[in-house]
Amino acid sequence: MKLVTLAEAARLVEDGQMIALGGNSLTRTPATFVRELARQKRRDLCLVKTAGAYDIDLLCAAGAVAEVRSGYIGFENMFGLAQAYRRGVESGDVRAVEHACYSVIAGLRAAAYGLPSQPVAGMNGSDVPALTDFRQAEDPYTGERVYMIPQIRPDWAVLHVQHADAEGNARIDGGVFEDVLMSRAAKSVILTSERIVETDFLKEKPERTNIPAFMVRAVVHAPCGAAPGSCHPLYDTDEEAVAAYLKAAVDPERLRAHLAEWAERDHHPAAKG
Amino acid sequence: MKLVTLAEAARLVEDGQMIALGGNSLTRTPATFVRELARQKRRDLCLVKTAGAYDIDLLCAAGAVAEVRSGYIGFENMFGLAQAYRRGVESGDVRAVEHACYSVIAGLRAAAYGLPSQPVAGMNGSDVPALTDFRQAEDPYTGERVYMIPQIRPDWAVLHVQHADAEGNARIDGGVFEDVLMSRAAKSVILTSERIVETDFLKEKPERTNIPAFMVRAVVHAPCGAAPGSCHPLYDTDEEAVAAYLKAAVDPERLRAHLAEWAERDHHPAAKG
Amino acid sequence: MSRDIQNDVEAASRAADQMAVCLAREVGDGEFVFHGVNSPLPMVAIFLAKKLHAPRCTLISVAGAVDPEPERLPFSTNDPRLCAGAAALFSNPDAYDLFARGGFDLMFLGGAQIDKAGRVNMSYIGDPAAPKVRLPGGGGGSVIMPQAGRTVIWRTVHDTRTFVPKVDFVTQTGNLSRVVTPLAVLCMKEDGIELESVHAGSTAEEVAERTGFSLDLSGDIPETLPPADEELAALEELDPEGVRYSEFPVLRAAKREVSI
Amino acid sequence: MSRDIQNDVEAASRAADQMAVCLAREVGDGEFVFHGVNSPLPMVAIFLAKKLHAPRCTLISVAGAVDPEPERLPFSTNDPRLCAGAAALFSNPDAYDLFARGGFDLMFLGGAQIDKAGRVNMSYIGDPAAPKVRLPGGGGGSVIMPQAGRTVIWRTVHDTRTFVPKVDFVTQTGNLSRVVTPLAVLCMKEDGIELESVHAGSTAEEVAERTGFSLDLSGDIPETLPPADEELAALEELDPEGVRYSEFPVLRAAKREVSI
Repeated sequence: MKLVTLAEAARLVEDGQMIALGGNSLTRTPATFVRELARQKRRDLCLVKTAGAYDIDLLCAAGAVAEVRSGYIGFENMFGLAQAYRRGVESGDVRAVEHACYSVIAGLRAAAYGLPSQPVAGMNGSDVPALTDFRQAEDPYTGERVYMIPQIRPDWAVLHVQHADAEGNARIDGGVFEDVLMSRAAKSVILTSERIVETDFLKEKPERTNIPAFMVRAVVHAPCGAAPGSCHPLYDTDEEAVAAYLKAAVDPERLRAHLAEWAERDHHPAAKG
Repeated sequence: MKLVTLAEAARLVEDGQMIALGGNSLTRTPATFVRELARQKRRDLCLVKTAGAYDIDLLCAAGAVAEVRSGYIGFENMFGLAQAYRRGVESGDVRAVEHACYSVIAGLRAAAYGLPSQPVAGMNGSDVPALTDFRQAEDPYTGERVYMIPQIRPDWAVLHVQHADAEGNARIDGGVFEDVLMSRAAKSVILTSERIVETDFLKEKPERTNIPAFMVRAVVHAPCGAAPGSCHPLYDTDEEAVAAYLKAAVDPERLRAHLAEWAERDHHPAAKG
Repeated sequence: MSRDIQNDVEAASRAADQMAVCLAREVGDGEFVFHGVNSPLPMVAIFLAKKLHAPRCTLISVAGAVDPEPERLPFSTNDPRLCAGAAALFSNPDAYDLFARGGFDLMFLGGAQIDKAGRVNMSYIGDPAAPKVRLPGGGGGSVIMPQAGRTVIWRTVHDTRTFVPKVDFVTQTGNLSRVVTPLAVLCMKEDGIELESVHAGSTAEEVAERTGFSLDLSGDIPETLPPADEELAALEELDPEGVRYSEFPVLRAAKREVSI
Repeated sequence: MSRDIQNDVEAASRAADQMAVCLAREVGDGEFVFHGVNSPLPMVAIFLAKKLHAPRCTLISVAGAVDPEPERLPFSTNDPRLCAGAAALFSNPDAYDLFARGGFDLMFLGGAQIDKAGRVNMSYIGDPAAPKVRLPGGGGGSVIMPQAGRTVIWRTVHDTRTFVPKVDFVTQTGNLSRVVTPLAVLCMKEDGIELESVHAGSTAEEVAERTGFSLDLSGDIPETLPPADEELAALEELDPEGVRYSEFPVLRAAKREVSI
């Protein structure tokens, strides 16, 4: 039984640890979990994500972040830049480790494959490798010089899914993005899940289980756990709530209010563990 | 519409090409397709598979094979060694490119990732790298020396699946083995399928589509297309038929009889294209 | 709404339609094309191309599906509704791998700064070590741009802050084909970016003035083929909610005003 | 059945039971263990361990599932029926990756030749360039053996063709813990493989004679702990069809004779 409360699961994460966050942009991100980390005042986290928005920005706004390794952090046109992330980087509080989405994937692959680094095609002509100190190796067959991305081995992959059992077997509906890879690259996995299902439900179609229980340390029952983002096919992005967050993010007082306002929903009564 | 007859699909494969064969050992292998290649007297093929049995052995028996890249070729205890493969290698007719299953996977990954070679952990102390000329590269971060497996980019991945539509979208039930990776590594894919389904059936659960149509050149309707091997959940291995094959494989005349005997089943009337 | 704002709104709407049509014309039938996050105009353009001249192009989007058939186009270009009607999902790692093995003919990328040499900045304004502005980052751009068959950059402002002599940081470069803006279509030549055509309502001189590097205006610069009636009708049918307008601040503001 | 054959059958059956039990005892509770293709004894042993002392061990098999609960054990160890009752499938590339990042405590591997230094040949008898016998190959062995927490080799014949001074080809080596045969349990010490215990019915001298490299017999070599009644009962319940016997030619022949 790995089913625990949100507060218990968030306490597993220690200051200074590296966390890969599942989902993409405003889609199926572990928003409830991220808010709880902020409420618990976690500090000095290193966040890993190909394309992030609310999750990364909120933790930056809360002062929880030392470093972000990502390809893209921003809200889309409707909302604009990720202001808290931007401010954090510009002030020097947050170290932006410049990546392409694919180099994040390569770094995660290196970890998943037990390798010190993983080659990646492309990046020719870009200033990204020099800035981030991506080094090249010579291919021993062709002599070609290829960029090697150093291993990214997060302490935790925190993933929001639609279905999980109490042991941690998880099924994702819709796009998986980098979630499956993150589960393999990380030392352990924390799941938040829309539904807690019987294991027998997953046994009917074991092909659809994306994450096997043995990789998972904790499971939290978190209905609407990706809100204000979307979670296919259950709910769409709540655009007003995202806009409200963006106003809150610029001011510590209003951010506290935002976190407090969501606390009741986040600590869902069903999520007792 | 990519639905064609077995004979038409097999004619796509040219002498001397490299083919990755899906499934594993006696499970979900493209047996019908392999027999048709033998009947069409294809020559000088290079076969790629982590763990093969009937499929590789039959093509060796038929004189269709120049090279095999694999980690394991053999029948299990009930049946013993793959005699035709063994004979081919021992006589020098077939070049055995010694691999571990994982180095086959690494070579396929190199192709799928557009890389000249892919590092692989392990192999320390083994004579395999020296025999096969797997070279090392120095990791640019740790200085560690890692074996790099050169790209394996088959001309075709030939995969037997349970469900495919006429366009080539395919769903696999049960273990996928290296099939999904092979579909990405190969230049193109030929599918044989137990059932030809409506595309709408796959649209209900697009998460379960393992191979998207755009990768696929041809689809063959091949009920029992993995026999005498198994195809979950439809049929188990026909042990008597495997034993009969092993007797036939030692003699060209009896092999011809084996191929003729299966021809009627293979050219299933439903498989008109 | 004041007369001035109304003029701006009309100009921006025309520019958005012209840009959507120009981007759609880049898509060849049978080609493989990808769009990423925050890419409303390319998304609309690809569906427009599929509807008109490129029915057999294959779209893979960051939302994770192959050739989806969404009931309506969402404003977010990685909205999960963009997987609707697809027969196969396709994860982002899978899509990036397909780029890496040369499987895409065409990619649309944004650019905060673009220079004459066709280099694109999506990362930092100022010194990356102490940036004036931290931009979102290039997403997959730095690996995609050298790998895509060709890349088309779109940008909804055309000014000397965007088109600069030298970008502050090269996020991505390579295989640049064209740049589409509200004023013009530029194209990559041997010696760098040049003006290819100017949209109705602007002039080559205006474009040159609003471009921070030199353009060769000596030849005959044609007018961009304006949207055909058929194109406009298809666009309206495809995108009745005006997703293509969402990249223009003046149109977002106007929409808010109208809805109030 | 002749008296001689009957004696052979009884001896082989006892050896198979002893080997299954010895292999099962290698599995620690809570450990991660994998078995590959053509591995009936390890497969039976792992399920036996799960039934007895290691209920919380995690089995991932080449058939592609995590902790399956098959109704009956199949003769082929990558039979798809070995995925029955699992809550998650796990592909072979995924399993090899788990080895590569150090996720497995224990692996069982076969060996056609084994030498004193703990090197294992599954590839060639004779010169690999012109082999006398082409063996099946090591499967995943050459990457797995250096990566598994420990490796246990099992072999159903114990003779000087198997245990050789120097293997003709090193398919795999590293992290060798024990070797289990019909006669004995051997273990890897600092200076190479030594005899740990001898099964009932054999002697240290017999083992030494049938081993092609020297074994130190100076100490007290204990008898292998024979199968307990509880172990035998569990084995019979788990494997009524005798999958564990299928690796012994004499038992396969006997089974055929009986079924005729």
